[in-house]
Amino acid sequence: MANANATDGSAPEALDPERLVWMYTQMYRIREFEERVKSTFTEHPGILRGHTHLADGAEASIVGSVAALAPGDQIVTTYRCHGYPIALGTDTKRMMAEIYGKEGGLCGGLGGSMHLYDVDRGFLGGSGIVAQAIPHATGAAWAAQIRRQGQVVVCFFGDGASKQGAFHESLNIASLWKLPIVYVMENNRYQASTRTDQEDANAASGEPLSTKAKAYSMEGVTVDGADPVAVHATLADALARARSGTGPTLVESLVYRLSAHGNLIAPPGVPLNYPEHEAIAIFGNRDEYEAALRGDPVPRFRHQLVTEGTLSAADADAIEQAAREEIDEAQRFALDSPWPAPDSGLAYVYA
Amino acid sequence: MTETTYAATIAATLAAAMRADERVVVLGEDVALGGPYLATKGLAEEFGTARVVNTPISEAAICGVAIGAAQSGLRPVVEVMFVDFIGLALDQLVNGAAKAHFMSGGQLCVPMVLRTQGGAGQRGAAQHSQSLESWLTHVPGLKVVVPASAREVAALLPSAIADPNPVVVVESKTLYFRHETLPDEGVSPEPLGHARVVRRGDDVTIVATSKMVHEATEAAARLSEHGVEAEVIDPRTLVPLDLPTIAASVRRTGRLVIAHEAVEHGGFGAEIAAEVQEACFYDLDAPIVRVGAPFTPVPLSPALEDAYVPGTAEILDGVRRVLG
Amino acid sequence: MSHVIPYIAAIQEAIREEMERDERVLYFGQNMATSPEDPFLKQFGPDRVRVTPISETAEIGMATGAAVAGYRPVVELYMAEFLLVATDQVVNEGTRFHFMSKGAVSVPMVMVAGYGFTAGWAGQHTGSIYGMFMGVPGLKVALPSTPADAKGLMTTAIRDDNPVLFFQNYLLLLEEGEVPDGEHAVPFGVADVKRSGSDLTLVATGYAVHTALGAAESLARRGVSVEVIDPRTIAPLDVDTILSSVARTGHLVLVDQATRHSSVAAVIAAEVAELGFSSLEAPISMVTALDSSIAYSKPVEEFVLPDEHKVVRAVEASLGLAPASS
Amino acid sequence: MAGGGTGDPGGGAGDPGGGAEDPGGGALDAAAAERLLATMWRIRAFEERLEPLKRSSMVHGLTHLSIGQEAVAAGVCTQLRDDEPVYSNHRANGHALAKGVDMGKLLAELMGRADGCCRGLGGSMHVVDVAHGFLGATGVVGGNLPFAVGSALASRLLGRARPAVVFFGDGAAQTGIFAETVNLASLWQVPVVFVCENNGFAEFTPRSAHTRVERVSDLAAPFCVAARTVDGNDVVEVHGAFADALSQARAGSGPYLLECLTHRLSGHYVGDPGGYRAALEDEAWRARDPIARLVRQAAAAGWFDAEHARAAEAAARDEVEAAVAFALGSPFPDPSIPAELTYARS
Repeated sequence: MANANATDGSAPEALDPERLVWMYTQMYRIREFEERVKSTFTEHPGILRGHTHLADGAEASIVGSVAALAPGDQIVTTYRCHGYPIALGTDTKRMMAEIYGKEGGLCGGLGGSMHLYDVDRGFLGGSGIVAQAIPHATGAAWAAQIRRQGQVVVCFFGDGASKQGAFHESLNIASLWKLPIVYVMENNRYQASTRTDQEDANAASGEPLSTKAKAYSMEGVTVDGADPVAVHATLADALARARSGTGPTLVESLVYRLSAHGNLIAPPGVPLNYPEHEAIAIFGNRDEYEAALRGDPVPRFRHQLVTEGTLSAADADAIEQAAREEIDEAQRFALDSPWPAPDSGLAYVYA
Repeated sequence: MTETTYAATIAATLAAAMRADERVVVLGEDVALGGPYLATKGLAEEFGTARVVNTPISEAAICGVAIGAAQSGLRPVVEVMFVDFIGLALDQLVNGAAKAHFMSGGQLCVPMVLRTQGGAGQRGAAQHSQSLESWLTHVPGLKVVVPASAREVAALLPSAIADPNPVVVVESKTLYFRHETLPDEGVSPEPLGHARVVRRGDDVTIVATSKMVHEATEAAARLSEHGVEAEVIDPRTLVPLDLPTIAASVRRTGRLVIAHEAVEHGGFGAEIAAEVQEACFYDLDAPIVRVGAPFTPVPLSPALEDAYVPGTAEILDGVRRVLG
Repeated sequence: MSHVIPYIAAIQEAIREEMERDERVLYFGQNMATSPEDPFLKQFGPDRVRVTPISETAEIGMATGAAVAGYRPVVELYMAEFLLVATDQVVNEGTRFHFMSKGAVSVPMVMVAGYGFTAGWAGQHTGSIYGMFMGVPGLKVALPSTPADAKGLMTTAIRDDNPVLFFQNYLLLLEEGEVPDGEHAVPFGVADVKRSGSDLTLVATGYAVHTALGAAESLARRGVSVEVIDPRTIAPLDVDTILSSVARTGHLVLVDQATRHSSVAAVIAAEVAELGFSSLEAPISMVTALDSSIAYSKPVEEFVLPDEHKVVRAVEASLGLAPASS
Repeated sequence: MAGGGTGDPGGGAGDPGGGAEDPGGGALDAAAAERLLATMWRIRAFEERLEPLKRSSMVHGLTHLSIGQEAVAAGVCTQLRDDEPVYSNHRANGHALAKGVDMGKLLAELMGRADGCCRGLGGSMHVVDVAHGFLGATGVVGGNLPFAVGSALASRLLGRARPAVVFFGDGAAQTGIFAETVNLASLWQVPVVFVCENNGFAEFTPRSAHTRVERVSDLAAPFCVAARTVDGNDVVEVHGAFADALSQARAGSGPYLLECLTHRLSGHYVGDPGGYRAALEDEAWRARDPIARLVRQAAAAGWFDAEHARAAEAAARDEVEAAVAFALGSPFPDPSIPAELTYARS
């Protein structure tokens, strides 16, 4: 079944305690996974040499969105794609092995960090090229519209992608055809190492980026992407609108990625690492970054649940311990998995 | 002698061009910050962000803006971060830049340089590792330069900037940090369209491009230990292609191996082979052999990628095949 | 049994029959199905047949997405040069998914685009740019020259589980020919010998097949027997049929409407020069467009393009014949 | 050589020469009204003559007519100096004539003759006349939009205050390059006037099949760009609106989008059967013919009388016949020029 961990609901009703705890669990698993990918650069140099983009800081947005999905819904993402399949229930062992380029990976080492797929769980993959998966998601939504089984596609992308033609063309068509799709723009304030206000006319004018929806006669809304409950509510609304045939929504989810855009790019032989966040490394704005750390959505959500009495501190510790053990196991599996046979790709050039 | 790198030479060459000619501007994603390979490092500090312009991720529009600016008097140097992204801007490059001079009956010129980089070797997987220069060589009106070293960058990039036509410079991501020594007095600019004979030899000709020039040189050194003297030629520019230099060599050696990193099928080697078999048919003692990547997307896994990218071993194997 | 219809009707017939056979086949694109009287729209309804805005990136990307989601879209892209607006989607997205997912995802889709040099369409609407797409692993490229092949290749293209670029030639659209009745599928990667001969092999693609056949006919009148081979798909490319012909004739001339540098002709020449070297009695020669943009003005356009006369001259040179007085 | 200036590789490009007389702008007086009338008649007469020339194969290739849309070209281009560049789209004849391209050289180009403004290499979709600041048409919808931004950016960097104008159709507003370009123009605040000729059709498809956004000007605000929609068949209104936009652009303001609602009275290209447009009432639009309308406005305002209007038509038709004679007298170009002109030489 698709999205085994998702709610069945199309209605944006209040989240029950069990569901809130589930959300925290997924957020923590994602954080642990991303930190483990990051530490691989120093602890196992040479294993990761590709382009790796981490989603730490966006966990609340990812999990709040995924929690609002119904069975059968599908998602399409960018190359910063580790978090979604974790929340959808994809095996973290096979994910880590794929990121390590091993035979036991989701795609046998042919895809890597930017190209994960888990079609059975509704994760249709993404693209390594900025914005180019937005039309793919739009096409999948067309397929869902024809199929008439009430499926919705959620398309995740970053703020930078909204300056690509593919964004403009796709949102126009989705609105015109009233496709069952929700566009979630995770605005993390940086396009690689350019600040959004340096590359976006709306941001430069102090407007929210959801303003862009007006150009397509589409609903546009901005939400605090560090608050998983708020994201869930916004997505639930947007999904209901999409499911009812009213049309798509552009959701701007404000997040702050806590790692740099991606790992350092250097020639083979030079050990790679994750540089400091652009706010510090390029703009010298340590205050901004430290404020973001203080607002880290993962501990913030734990604190909220514990304070509200939804989750005991001991249970929270246990969740975290279980996540660490799971990711330990995933990493062991990935390290132990053999390299694929050099000619193993030849069979997959053509279907 | 001065110790430098390929990337640093790009930055230094751009800086010199910008000092010499205020019409030269640089634009692209993150160029004011130096770019991911530091090939534009220091330019914004020296020339300001009016001439070193960071852009949104809008490859098509950036390329189009450069065309308009070139038609109106600037000499833009655009950076497209990976050649894999060139597909986003190909209409602008082909239908906009390459044809303007022709279609306007000679009135318009588009003196722009598009810098990009290709090649595998950094585990970038199928969308960040390709060698797509062959597409560009099919477009009349574009020139295509593939510098194999810091020396070639210093010699050819100024000529690309000075050229009145759109020129695409495809750099190699695995060469950016390669150390090299250049003469203190600098390297003089050299015209586009002239191959360089990297090594002399009479037994077999190896034509290699970009990173493969170094692999071919290594292969030639090993062959020499076995008494086989290979001539290694770097065409340096694919358009215009210096066929006479290649043909003269093949007429002497009777044998040709062509090596590039792109897929063999549909790669630029086919163009060289087609030209040479026509020009040197009666001098060839063996079929021309092309050494390139297999016809698959670039795999991510280090084990697969290492097997995918051709190198010295594959060139040696190609030479064995032409020597019989 | 067969029936005589134009090339474009043969293509439409294949699409219609496949849509009848398989309800997963979708058909959409620019400047089609705008009237409620459109036959496709009437027969298959607006779910499966739609007009789109001028948004090539979105059109091809949506076809990719719909294919991943289980459909088999055919997207009408109008002109080959408009593929350049969306090249990333043509070569770098759907073509990679099967590989990158180790087979978990496949992308059965057909992109239809017109090409070819026609009277005065000038520099941006005439590009025979199919050669740019033959070096893309994961992508197949069909280039039919007759109505029968057009129908058969389109049928195969729709049934194929990979992205296929289907190039239709503007000047051939209204050319009539016999098309077999009933189901007709032409396999990919199988060249067709359009005319048998023993003295020299001509390999021509798409529109140039007719140029080659015309030249072969006029050479036959002089007693020169020329074999004409049409690869029909350039990816996959049937090199074996060409090699076995060259093994008999020892002479090869390639005819291609595209500009010469890095053309399909160059790839075939390189393959044969390597694999058929010992059969060759003369250099392979290429009759292609000159390396130039296509001019608007008629005499300049004609000067640039390959024609029968240029093919005949190349054949004469390869065989060492004296030029016919003309 | 035909068509004015040559490419100037040393100077970077064919840069429109400055120093041309200022055609003036702003409020409409009798002289300006007469110029608008003359321009519209020149376009109308030229394109009406193209139809038979095309059908008799004297003009070949794809030829897109703008009959019925003349007010936009006239209202915009007649206010620009030669050094203020215009980028056009595939429907370029009217823009070219209004911008000052010589009619004989334009027709010679459309006939593929050596005296054409592009020596017969470009044709209808690729007209260029650098000397008059007509920097080019394009055959790819939307492909010309970023050129104008680049041109205006170059002017700023070279210290010349000089706006650029680009024409596009409503179909181009749905292309990705439109969004990329407008964002850049807005972000960098370059003086570009985007002039949309909204004729309700993108190629052959009505606008309703392309977007739910009613007006192209509605697209401006989401990009933080100022915009206005005018009746594109009222040359007085187009002239006034563009005069405002131009004076702001000359003063160095950011981009502006001017949408002109209009209607082409011919098909997408010569030979297009036009059946898809049967449902539309051409008659209603004929009543709003921009030329007839200006004549009525002129009579009311006292700018000129009906006799002057008839004389303008006659003069235009005479000029067209002279252009036909010039073009027919021009030889076809030497077939060797492709090799010469594929690359520029320094």
